[in-house]
Amino acid sequence: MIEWSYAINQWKPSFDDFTRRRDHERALRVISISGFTGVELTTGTGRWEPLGNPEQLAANFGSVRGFADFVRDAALDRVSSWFYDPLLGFREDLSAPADPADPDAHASVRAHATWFASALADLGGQVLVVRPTASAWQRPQLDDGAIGTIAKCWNDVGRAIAPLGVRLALHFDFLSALRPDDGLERLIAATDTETVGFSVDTGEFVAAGLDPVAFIDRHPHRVAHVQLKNAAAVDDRDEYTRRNAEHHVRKGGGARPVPRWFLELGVAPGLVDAEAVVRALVAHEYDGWVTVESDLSPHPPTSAMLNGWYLQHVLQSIVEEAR
Amino acid sequence: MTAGWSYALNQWRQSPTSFVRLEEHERAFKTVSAAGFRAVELWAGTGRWSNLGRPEHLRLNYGSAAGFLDRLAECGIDAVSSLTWDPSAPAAEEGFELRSTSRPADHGAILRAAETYLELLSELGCERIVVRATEPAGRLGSGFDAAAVASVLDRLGAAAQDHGVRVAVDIDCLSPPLGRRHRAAARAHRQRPRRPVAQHRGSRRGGRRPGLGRPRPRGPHRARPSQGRPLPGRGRGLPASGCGSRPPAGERGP
Amino acid sequence: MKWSYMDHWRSASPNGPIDQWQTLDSMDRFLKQVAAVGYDAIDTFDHRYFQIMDQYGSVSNYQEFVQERGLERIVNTFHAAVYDPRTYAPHVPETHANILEDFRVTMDRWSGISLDNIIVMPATLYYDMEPVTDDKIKTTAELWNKVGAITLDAGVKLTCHHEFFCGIQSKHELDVFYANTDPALVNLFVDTAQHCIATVDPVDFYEQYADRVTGFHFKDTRHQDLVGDYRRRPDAELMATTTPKWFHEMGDEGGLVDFEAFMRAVVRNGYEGWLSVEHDKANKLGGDHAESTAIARWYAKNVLDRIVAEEGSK
Amino acid sequence: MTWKRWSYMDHWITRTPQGPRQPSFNRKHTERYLRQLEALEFTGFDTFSFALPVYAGLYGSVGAFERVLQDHGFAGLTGVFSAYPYATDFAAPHRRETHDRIVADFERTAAAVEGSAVENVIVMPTNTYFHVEPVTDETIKVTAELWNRVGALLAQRGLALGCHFEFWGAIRTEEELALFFEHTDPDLVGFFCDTAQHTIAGVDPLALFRRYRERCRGFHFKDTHNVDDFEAYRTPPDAELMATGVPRWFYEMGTPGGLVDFPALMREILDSGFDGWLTVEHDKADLGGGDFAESTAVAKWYIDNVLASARAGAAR
Repeated sequence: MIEWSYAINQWKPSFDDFTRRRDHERALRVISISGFTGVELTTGTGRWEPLGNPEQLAANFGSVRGFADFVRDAALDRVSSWFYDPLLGFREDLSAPADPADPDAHASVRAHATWFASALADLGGQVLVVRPTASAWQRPQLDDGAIGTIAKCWNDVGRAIAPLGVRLALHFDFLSALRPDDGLERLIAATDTETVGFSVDTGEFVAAGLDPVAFIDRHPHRVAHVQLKNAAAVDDRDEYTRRNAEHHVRKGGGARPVPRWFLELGVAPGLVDAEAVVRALVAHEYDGWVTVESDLSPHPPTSAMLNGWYLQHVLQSIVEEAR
Repeated sequence: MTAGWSYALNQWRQSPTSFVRLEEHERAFKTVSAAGFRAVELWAGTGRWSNLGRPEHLRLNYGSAAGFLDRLAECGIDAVSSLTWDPSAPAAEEGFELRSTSRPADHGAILRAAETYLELLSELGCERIVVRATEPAGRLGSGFDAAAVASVLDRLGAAAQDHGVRVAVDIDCLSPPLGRRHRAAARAHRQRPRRPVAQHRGSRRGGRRPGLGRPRPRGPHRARPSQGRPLPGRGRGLPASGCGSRPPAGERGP
Repeated sequence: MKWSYMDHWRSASPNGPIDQWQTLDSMDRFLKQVAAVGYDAIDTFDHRYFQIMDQYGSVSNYQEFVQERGLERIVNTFHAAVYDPRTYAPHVPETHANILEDFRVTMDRWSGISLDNIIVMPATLYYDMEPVTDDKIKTTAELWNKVGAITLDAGVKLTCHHEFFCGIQSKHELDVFYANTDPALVNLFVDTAQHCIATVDPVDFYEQYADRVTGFHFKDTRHQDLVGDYRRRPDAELMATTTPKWFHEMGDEGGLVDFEAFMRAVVRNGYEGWLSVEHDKANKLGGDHAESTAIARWYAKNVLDRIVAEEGSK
Repeated sequence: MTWKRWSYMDHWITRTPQGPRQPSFNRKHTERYLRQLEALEFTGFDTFSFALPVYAGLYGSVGAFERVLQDHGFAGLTGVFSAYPYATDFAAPHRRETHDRIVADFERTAAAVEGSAVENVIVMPTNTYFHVEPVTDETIKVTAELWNRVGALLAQRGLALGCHFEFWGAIRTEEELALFFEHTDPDLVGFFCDTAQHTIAGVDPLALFRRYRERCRGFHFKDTHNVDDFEAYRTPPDAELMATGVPRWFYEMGTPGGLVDFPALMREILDSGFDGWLTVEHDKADLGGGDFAESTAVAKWYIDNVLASARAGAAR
């Protein structure tokens, strides 16, 4: 059965935005009224990221469960998932950025993943979505040894968090070091099929020139999570290799520049065929969360409502026909 | 005859309920002044929230035309350079009449409507009323009558002169093709050699362009044209530019 | 009297609000707007060093980019460090070595251009320093004396800017701090809004320490902290009970700071250096950095310049 | 029983490269706007009489625009709003010499919505207070005379006239309302209850609905945080946007500090057998950094999660 959640990250364009309780309450209500039943959190650190990690949730809502109540008060069922980026160091425990391609970082990755996963379990969430490794401009070549190191890290994490009732989903993005030389396929082969799943982010796949539907058909049993996002352009000039690509390409738009890489579902000139993605999920009897996302939105409420429209009036019928 | 640079206020009017409170006017006047402009251009409108666009609303909000000039002066603005007016735009205060400069039967109503603005302009010491020659081509259809338009503009010119105001005819990008001479002038404009306009294309290495970076003379007001040079000549009215101040120019960038 | 602008900025983009460091184009538009309304220079944050190296190649290249837009230079940098009692806290001696090294590296990074001041918040967040004792303030003073020596070697004055939510903000705490710092090494940077919020009168406070003042942030506020927001966990600046927006530009209605009196004091005390305008988080509650920057500059030119002339002729 | 017939009063600002705009300047932005309302499950759409030619211009005719509304799940165009805020020589309800012109305006409006799903023609019955002052029994009776005529012409076309009383209009107190309704034909001139406007004017909307239940045609559900106890209503040039010290009067339902008791009103409506549209209105929601999309979503959230539990006949 598919459940629909919405990613909260679009509400925070700058470090000093979206910090007050009233901002969070209104965002959760907009998500709820637009037809979603869950919310996906993302990684953040420091006092201006009250939803960024378990310690900040406790500091702002009394406890992690206090935040779970806050979510239910907004007429949402629960937190569906949490996106954990190990490459972000944490001020809470003064930990440094940890790249799974570096064996010395595995202990830190495992500890933080468990920290997030146990909080997620308290929130009723089921999927820890993680960034598998650094970006391509930071790690241009991933030989089989490096792929093996990354796989080992996530195999350990997968086993560590399974008892908490939380599935692991590795999230590929169009700037990832897994993009060249079929890195993603090689990582799938190197990881444990039982405990390591993958998150299909349709916008990131299309921007990277990959086909999300083909991926779902090829690896139906490894799809643990879906981020449904529309894309407006393809990085067909390999700008992802540029230094500081997060800043210059994802935010700055690269050389052209691309004004917005990601759009609301069903909005021109979108390139993601969301209906085909949902049909593929239904065909493979996917049982889990689909998190709709609209990163770097110029107007978060409108993005959530337009995505809500598309869910209610296009995607829902595809899911129901299959029942 | 005063000459110099003024700034059109219409860009602040983004929706019918915006730019109504007097403190919003004040902030716009101060921003324009701080940016180096010493005069503003008004635009005609209708309704209580177009309180700079109707003579009676402007007087109600600022007590009088003189009161408005005092307010501008307090904000560092010396003059109202001009007011743009579209005779074909319906106004509640005039019963929403639909008028056309191409229809002689409407010319009486157009002159009566102009009189309310000309009185205001003379009170404001403003010497230019920018009159839109015709309604948009889409509405005008095949009804353009050059002779009729010319006739009413001449009569407006005469009426304006009585108030110490000059008429400047405004052609904009929605105007119908007005005649052979105009089309020829437009073609000539397009073919003239283009002087590169100083716009930023990536950071400029190497020596610093003269005039930038060293302290500039601190006159009472520093004009800083960052692009192109100010046109020479004093007192000469400028030829009607291609695209008038309406519709507001799109923001540069993607 | 010359004015610099402390470079807080947001502008609208298809990706929502962005700052000026997003692209060369957004920096170009930012600098032109600041120059257009009559500021003579900018101040910036020294942690921008990494973006400067990435996008402009060197600090001096970036300053040249600034100068090409009609601004004279970068006058001051603000050293916005991430304070933490475990690693970087002026009242915790064990962290002093780490802080001193941080300043050595910073002064080296910025050696490519000449700066007047390096501005610091002289204490951690209040709740990280609580209870604030005279001893802790003395330890803090010792640290900044050492840092002042390091920056002075690099030809840059160390100057302290007291946020209302930092550990040294009440009048008593300020007096103890300045009594225990060496006037040759540690200076004062008066932020009109921050002191007003902390219920310390900016004019009186400035008059008391005028000879140690090397700069100002002219900004206004409409609220004072009367409910202890300054020690609110986890944050006082954005999540306060009193208001979602502490800071406003000078020259707007409802402000509590008496800028005319403040300006007279600046002239009376013969201050010669730069004056700075800052609009921290101006975009809250529908506000706008660009407009606030123009309005503040308008006020400086059309009100404060007149005060300077009057006071100067007395 | 949860109420299903919610309509939305057409106020919206959309973001464009040319700044914040009303969406009706092109189809793409208009349909993004309608999609957002449809996602919130609004099924009625009220607009302004002056907007009818704009939508007709965009889609070819008012009927064509109604079909676009129906494609988006709306019953159709369900209401039209008209007003003459400032008195002019052409339109001043308290001056008999302008009545013919006003009646002619409404004949045009009625014709424009011929065949559509419009049930209510909603009007502001007077000009702004300071253009009518002094307000006397006579000015109210002359005004009543006008709306009896307009009500009659609308009734012949199957349309209901609803009078909607702004706090800055010239009929605002309980006595003035009573006199107006006393001199208007209940079958021809209905009461349209704006929850915020009456609250600002110091009148309880719930009490008004109880008194004029039989002739109540509809509601504007919106909230306020202020009562006008400093005569903003009669202060030129305009009380709605330019009142001293109150830059924003209107808020969506459910905000902290809201003065209107919506659950109590909802119970009263469910008890009364009222079967018209309940209309959500967000007038000037963009003030102070506000946002139409967010306010509308948050208001509909309040309807589905708070008002829905207000049961008919539940304990008061």
